Amino acid sequence: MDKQTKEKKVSDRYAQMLHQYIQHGSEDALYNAQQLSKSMIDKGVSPEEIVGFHIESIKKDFLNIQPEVLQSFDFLLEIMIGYGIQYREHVSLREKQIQLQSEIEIAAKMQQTLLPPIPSSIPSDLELGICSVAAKRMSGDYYHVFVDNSGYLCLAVADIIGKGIPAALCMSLIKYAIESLVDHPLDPHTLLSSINRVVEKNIDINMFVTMVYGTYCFSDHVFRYASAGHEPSLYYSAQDDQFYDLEAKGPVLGLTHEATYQEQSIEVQPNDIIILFTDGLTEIRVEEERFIERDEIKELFNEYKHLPAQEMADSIHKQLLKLSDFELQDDQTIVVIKRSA
Amino acid sequence: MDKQTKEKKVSDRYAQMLHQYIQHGSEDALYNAQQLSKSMIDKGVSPEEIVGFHIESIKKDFLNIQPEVLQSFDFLLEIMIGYGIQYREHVSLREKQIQLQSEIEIAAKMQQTLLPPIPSSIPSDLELGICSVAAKRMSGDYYHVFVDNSGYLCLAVADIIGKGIPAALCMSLIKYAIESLVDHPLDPHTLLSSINRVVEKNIDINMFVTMVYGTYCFSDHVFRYASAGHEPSLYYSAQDDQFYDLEAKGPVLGLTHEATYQEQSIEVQPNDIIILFTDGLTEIRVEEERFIERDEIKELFNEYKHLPAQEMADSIHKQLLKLSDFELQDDQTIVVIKRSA
Amino acid sequence: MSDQSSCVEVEAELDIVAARQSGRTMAKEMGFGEVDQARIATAISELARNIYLYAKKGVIIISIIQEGGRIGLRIQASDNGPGISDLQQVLQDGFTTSGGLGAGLPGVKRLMDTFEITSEVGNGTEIISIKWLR
Amino acid sequence: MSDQSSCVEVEAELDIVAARQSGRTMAKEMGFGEVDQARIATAISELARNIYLYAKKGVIIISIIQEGGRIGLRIQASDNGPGISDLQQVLQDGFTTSGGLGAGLPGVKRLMDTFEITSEVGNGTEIISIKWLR
Ligand SMILES: [Mn+2]
Ligand SMILES: [Mn+2]
Ligand SMILES: [Mn+2]
Ligand SMILES: [Mn+2]
Repeated sequence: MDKQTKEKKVSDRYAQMLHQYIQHGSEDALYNAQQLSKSMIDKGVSPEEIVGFHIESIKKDFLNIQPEVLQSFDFLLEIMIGYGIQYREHVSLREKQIQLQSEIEIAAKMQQTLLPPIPSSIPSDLELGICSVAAKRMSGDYYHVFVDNSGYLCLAVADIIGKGIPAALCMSLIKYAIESLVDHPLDPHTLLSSINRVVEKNIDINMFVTMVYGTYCFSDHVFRYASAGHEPSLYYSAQDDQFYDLEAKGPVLGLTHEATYQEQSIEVQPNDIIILFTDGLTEIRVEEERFIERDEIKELFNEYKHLPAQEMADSIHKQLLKLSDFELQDDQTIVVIKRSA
Repeated sequence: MDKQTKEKKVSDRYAQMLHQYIQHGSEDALYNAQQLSKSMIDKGVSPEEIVGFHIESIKKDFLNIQPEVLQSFDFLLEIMIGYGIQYREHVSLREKQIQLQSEIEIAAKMQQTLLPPIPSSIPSDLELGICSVAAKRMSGDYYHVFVDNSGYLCLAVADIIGKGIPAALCMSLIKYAIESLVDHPLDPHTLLSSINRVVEKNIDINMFVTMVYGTYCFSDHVFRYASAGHEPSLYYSAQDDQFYDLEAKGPVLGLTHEATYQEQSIEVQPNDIIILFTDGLTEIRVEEERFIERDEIKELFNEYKHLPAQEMADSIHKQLLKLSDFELQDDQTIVVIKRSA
Repeated sequence: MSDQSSCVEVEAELDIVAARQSGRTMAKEMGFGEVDQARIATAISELARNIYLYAKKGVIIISIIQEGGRIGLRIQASDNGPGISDLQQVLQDGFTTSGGLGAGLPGVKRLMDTFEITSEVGNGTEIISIKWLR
Repeated sequence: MSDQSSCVEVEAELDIVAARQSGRTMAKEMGFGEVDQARIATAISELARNIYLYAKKGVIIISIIQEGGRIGLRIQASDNGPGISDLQQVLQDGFTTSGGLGAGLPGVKRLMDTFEITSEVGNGTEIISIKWLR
């Protein structure tokens, strides 16, 4: 069927249904009109064509119509031409949008493959759990874990300030920067200084990255860490039955060419827990308006601390997701390290 | 002014202009209607509201209108409700699109900073020219040039098969892969094997990369190169006054875990030229339907070979852009190396 | 005003028309303009059609509410049907105009002033949507 | 048909109206339907308005063409104005409905069947656009 015949068919249907409505004036004719409207939109009929159909139908149905009333339709038609342009723009914009979204879908999958697996060579007295979920399709959170040659578990958690596609590009930089640096393992504070130089050199001035980097020694159970403006990690001491903030001073990555980072350490005892995370965990609105507080996060951690590390990370995320009405405002990453009894 | 008053004002304007049109029936009233249409679209008035304005105006202007004609408008209105939904969807989709485009804009700028500058330590008997232009905002072409410690000019030109955001993410991987490998300079074929492993490990199975990698020795003027399924480079011999394809066998990157690459070399004489490029140069439609042929590309290179390297690269690109009606189908990258007399 | 609320059981396509009709009448009596009347009828239609197509059976309650000096028409659509598993997806802007569970809901959101949905898989769906009289 | 082509010099807003009118008349005589008449008038209007606003002076030539058994209405808009430096941007889908050089051109593209533009900065612009009679 060619375009002209198709159009004729649609306009005939319009005329017929309008005629029925005028004869009976009943609601079910308007219900049919609604269904017709949907099918015309599906077919890509634009609004000025609808007005055209209306004029044709009226001319046929009312041979004695006042000429001025008929004339008034030309005005309506003229106004509707602009809406027709908008409508056709919408159809093409929607196609573009679908194309872009499929690109973003692919890119998001690629991002997932950038995240490392949990290393298999962790001693049995240590447990590692990781949960990282993007708020939208593309994530600006990154984590890196690996066991180096000297028997250290190395962990990085980073958050790119900024979202979407630029953040994703930036995240891949962070990944390769870390990977190229960790060939020869470094102290946490030295590593952050090096990464800072890479970020400063390669990343747009308007984009910043916070990162916490830590090493856990399998033999003496000392956890050493440094932070580049990152959300303080938490340390649970089983002996004190209490959570402590792991603070370490240092500027966010990319701010200045040369930056120095404070390095701290703690001795981890049996049943102690270390939790690294991003500020997505605190970007939760509770009770309509208020943001969740760090103390409440601690309480939440406390509630789940008896679980295995991976379950603990997952449960905390799930609970926070529920609290935020299933709509994350920011990417969430939680890394849990548990030393067993 | 509240929403209601605003709407009243718009509907009054509609009524007034319609009234004028009915009285004089002249074209300039319709011209005014077109301007009104634009301003209403700017204001976000949706098409079913227009029909509403029309009904109101008609009721006022024609007190003796046939009731059936008046009734027919309810049908038109009902049909138009669906278009109103579409219209409002368009307004919000446009906002989303603007947001996404600004993200892409930022990401494209970040991409530009990933490209290295032309090295300053090239001997005076050698000239280097580079031109790399994306077809859309994000590029899937990449080049890398640097001078290593042993006095070699190292060049890579890569093309990601695939476009848009995923290609851009992939390009940043290629960059960091090359950068981490070139710390200890490698033979072209060894470098491609290493890069292949990185790509195979990190990149989605549906994404492939072609690359040509070459080293130019400043002392003996030997150019060694290997290719991973990349468009063959061209070598212009001044003595023969002829262009030769630089072929080298090897699979595209990311296809298999272990891949071996053939390595070739040529001795570059004074006035000789080497040109590395991507297939974007041949993705040009000429004379409506036909793709440009490689021989035609050679002719084009021949035409501009007397120019300094950078001008030669730029001129070739400009000429191809013109041939493709100023709409590139693919990213274009041209790297020109000229040995002077 | 004759009625303060009306309740239509939706089981057949005819009931959709009845729900539309009753919503339109109420909207008219309340003083809504013709465009808003048509919007309200369309919104009710979409909600009732969703019940008819996917839950088979349900109820549409249309009532007048007053709140903070404003008066509004309130539509409540309830069913014990299959429920919607991915609310986020269903409420996402219509890339489709027809077909599929909850296809018309983004449109209803755009036609009315407020829109709230609760749905549990296997336990049905309840939607409450209001249009304020300005 | 009275005329095979008509030429309107555009210098004032009144000339825009004259160009519209002459296009509409010709379209009607050729047998275009009312909707297409309005589309053609709007397209001519946009082209003439662009001349009036940015080139100050120019000409619109409307003619009937025949090609491969088809008949069409051809609009040619020419001026010696400032020209358009970034054609790609101007022809991009109108995130704006008004304002700026060439703002209406994407709309003209959508209203007509073919659209060709040549423009040189400092040397003016020529646009040729055709609507085929189906
Ligand atoms: Mn972030
Ligand atoms: Mn964050
Ligand atoms: Mn490519
Ligand atoms: Mn290519």
